[in-house]
Amino acid sequence: MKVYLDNNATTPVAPEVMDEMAGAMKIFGNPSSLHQFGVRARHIVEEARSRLAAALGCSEEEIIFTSGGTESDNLAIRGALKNTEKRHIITSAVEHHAVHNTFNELGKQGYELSRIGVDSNGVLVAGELERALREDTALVSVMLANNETGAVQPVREIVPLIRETSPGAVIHTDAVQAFGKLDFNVKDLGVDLLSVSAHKINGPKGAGALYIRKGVKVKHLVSGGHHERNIRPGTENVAGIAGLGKAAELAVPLKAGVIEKMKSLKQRLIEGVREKVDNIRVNGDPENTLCNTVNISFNNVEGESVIMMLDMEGIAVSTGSACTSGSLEPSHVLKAMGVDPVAAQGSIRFSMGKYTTEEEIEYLLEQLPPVILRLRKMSPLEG
Amino acid sequence: MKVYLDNNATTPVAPEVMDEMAGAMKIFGNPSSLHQFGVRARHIVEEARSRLAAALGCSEEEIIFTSGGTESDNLAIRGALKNTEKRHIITSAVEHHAVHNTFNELGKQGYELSRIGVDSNGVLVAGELERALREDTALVSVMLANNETGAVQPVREIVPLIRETSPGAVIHTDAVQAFGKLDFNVKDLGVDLLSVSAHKINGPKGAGALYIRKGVKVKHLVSGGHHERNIRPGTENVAGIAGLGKAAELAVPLKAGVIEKMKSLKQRLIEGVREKVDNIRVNGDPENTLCNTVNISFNNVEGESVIMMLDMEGIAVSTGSACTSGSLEPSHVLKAMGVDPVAAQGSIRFSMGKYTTEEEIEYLLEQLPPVILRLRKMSPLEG
Amino acid sequence: MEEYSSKVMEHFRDPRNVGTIENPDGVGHVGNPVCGDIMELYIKVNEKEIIEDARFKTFGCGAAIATSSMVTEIIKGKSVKEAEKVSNQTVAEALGGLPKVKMHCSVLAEEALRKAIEDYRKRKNT
Amino acid sequence: MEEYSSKVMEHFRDPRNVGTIENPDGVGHVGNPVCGDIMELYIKVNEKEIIEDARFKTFGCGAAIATSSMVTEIIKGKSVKEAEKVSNQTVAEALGGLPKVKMHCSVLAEEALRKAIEDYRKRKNT
Ligand SMILES: Cc1ncc(COP(=O)(O)O)c(C=O)c1O
Ligand SMILES: Cc1ncc(COP(=O)(O)O)c(C=O)c1O
Repeated sequence: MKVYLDNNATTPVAPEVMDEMAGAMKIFGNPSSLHQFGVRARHIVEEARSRLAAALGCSEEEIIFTSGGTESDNLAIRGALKNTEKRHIITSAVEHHAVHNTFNELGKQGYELSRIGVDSNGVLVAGELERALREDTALVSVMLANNETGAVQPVREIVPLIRETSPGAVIHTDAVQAFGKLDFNVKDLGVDLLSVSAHKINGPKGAGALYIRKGVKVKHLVSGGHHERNIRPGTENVAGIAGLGKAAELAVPLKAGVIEKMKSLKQRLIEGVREKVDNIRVNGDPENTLCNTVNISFNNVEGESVIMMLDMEGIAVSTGSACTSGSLEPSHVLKAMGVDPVAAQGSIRFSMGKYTTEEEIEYLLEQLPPVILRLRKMSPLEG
Repeated sequence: MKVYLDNNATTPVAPEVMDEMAGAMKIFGNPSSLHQFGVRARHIVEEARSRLAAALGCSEEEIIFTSGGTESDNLAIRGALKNTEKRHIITSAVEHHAVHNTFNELGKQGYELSRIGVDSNGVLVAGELERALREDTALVSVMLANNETGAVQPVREIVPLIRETSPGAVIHTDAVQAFGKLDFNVKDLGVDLLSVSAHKINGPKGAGALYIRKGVKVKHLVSGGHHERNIRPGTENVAGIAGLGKAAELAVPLKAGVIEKMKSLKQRLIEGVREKVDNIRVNGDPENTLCNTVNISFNNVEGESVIMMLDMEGIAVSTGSACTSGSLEPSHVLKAMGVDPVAAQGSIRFSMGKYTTEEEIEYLLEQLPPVILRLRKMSPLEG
Repeated sequence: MEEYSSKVMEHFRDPRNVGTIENPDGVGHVGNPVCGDIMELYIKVNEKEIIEDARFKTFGCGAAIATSSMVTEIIKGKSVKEAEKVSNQTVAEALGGLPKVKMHCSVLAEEALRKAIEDYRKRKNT
Repeated sequence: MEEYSSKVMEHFRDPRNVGTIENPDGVGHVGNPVCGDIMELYIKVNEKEIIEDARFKTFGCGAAIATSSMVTEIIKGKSVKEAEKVSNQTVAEALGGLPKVKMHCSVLAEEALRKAIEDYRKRKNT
């Protein structure tokens, strides 16, 4: 049996999306060309734009297509800062590396950073943010939901705080993990910039978008032709964009009750592990994490070996984020939550997707306890 | 009849490439993940890397995947400059906007630019380059073949000149148009950095690569995870990369005699137009332009109206580069060649592809003369 | 680029009133070939100040040709006074709109019309 | 990340000599759980200075477990002197190589072995 529980790393491409992309690949014109081949390709891009706009609750002109979540995050933050002289920027301590490392680099370039802490559940401490806000704050970037723990951040709540104290600040949120798993729309959130990535919503890898609220200015990071209103030059990834549009349409939250289904699987997963494995800690408050994400520390074992043993049984899970797999540093997210560093070494993320079944969770619950037992028997940390 | 003669704007995706991508899309894991889903996706990326390396004549570690030619050009130029204090940079007057506009921006940021002119055939004047080279030149970027005229630049010849006078300079070439239409390999060329794009070689749009010669340093433009040796973070566009790899394999020059075939079609095209339409000028020396590209100025008519009328007959051609379609500025390339500005307004690029047939060229030669005649009858510039 | 309306395409495909008028009563000549657009508008005006005939020659893009064609259609049969009220907006609207980057073509058509009427007045008064 | 060799996978799947030795002649304890790796190596040495038994307990990644297993296999039956010559390179090679980012695991195994032998010598001399 194959059980894929690593949907926060990436998701299977939906068959509908594959069909859409196969169709788009045949319409091969360059969307910038004047002739009919070009016009047909342009239609594909614009149809995808309107699907994504509908899913996010914004207008078409507010969508810029990119090569993925990482580029969207960088374009948002670096591109917005190109339009201001202000040098104070704020983020949370639990951002994805695309935001986290961008802030690190900006810090080295002379920007003044405030990094807001989180509580033991991984949720931003709003009071700390309030104290950090200044009149000359240029930008605030706080993710909508965390990739490692699924913790949902109070973005909607902090927007008015920011607007009050730092009326000139641009507000960005990385919604790469929230999109399709949390019911939101950009107008309600009130943010200026919002990043999404296709491959987290059963779309293709290498396609993403940035919502840019009308009136907010973002300058391109790379130069070239006039594509995407000169904010993102380069011939458009037409098939990828078509896939993103279709995936967004399919993902509109609550559609087909996927979220409800995942919630009940999540509850079963947590209960099952609690029942069958002792000496664990569930990281994050299950009531305030994404419907699909469970992060558990298994004391006295190391995460990679758990992944490998489960992999031998056909089960795919992960430690932190996929892009640090094979890295030696423990997760900055769990560290910020105050998780004991040794326990953090044994933390596993189970992330479900829209194709996850009850059967698969039961299979996991069968296979997991002996794996932990075996590794604990090998562990010098066990009594 | 549909005749696509705009292959320098973009090419039809080869059926073999579509199959490759459809297969890759099913292997949906994240290449950074440790489990078997991830390992299989990693294999796809690495197989594509070795195909591309074979086609370019370099080793796998010298290939970095990007989202296209524009990003490759920007990454090459901006990324290399991040590793030097030197501020003098050189380029040609006929680069694609991805390079041209990058240099413009660097100029605004305080870099000292030398822009080397071309002769009436659009070929770089090597003597002018020689005079511009300095000991403190940081970077030289000269394309391998031009997108508008197909003019092949003497890159191989200028590399030793540059090495002699400016031993510290990084040498970049934009090979987006040359790849697959010109027989070259990166070792012979001797350059440090070389850009390619999948959609110009019957691959997908939104995938490209940068060759980085071993030992040459390029710093990432966006921050994120450790993908692509931290030079290009972001989850890999696995399907697009697979498509690029397959397209590169199929494109290896001279394979299947495609270049020879195109050369003879090109000759027929030029002869046919010369025979049937008077008052024209072939831009560029046909002996030193890409096998697939013909650029002709039709005096006293304006290019867009030619495109539109041919489009009504099912024929796709273009004026300059696709990314400036709809722009009002005349081509900087033709201007640099000293083409009369009015004649430049009536310049049409015919660019063939590997699927172009003799029949299609004959159809063009039937349809084109009456279109030019009709527009000239409308033109106040005709006597 | 935005697309052309079907009306623009219709006038581009089959432009009305192409050509010149022998012994015209007014000629408007505008534009610059370096910028990619030249329009010449010829009018024939009868003694009742009605524009009896209008013709054009244009070097330019699809929109330039379509606006030239449309402006001749609009003014034919109109009095000079009425024709003077025709603005670039009128032409663009009659064409079902123009892409933003092509609005300057309708401005050119308006200018050509003004110049032709000016020329007509000058000739009349001499 | 590069992939593990099949030998690494074999030793990870089925590690040899897991456990402790009662009354060992030497114990090596290395690593730090915060960095994600701890190894404990136990040896039993007979009067001919031959390592009769070797066992390990490891907290760590796949490579850490496989190198622990491999090092015990390598030294079993060897004299202490011979065992001293076993380097991290030896272990890595015996495993068919290790991904670059995992080479430190073989270093850890070497260190655990050195410490165990040191400990054995110390005990003997007291
Ligand atoms: C929260 C978050 N932000 C950004 C990214 C980066 O997106 P991408 O992989 O499309 O570059 C990811 C996923 O990798 C993510 O989980
Ligand atoms: C010479 C040249 N360089 C760069 C590019 C940009 O490549 P891409 O369209 O993949 O961004 C193109 C094509 O558009 C080109 O012709």
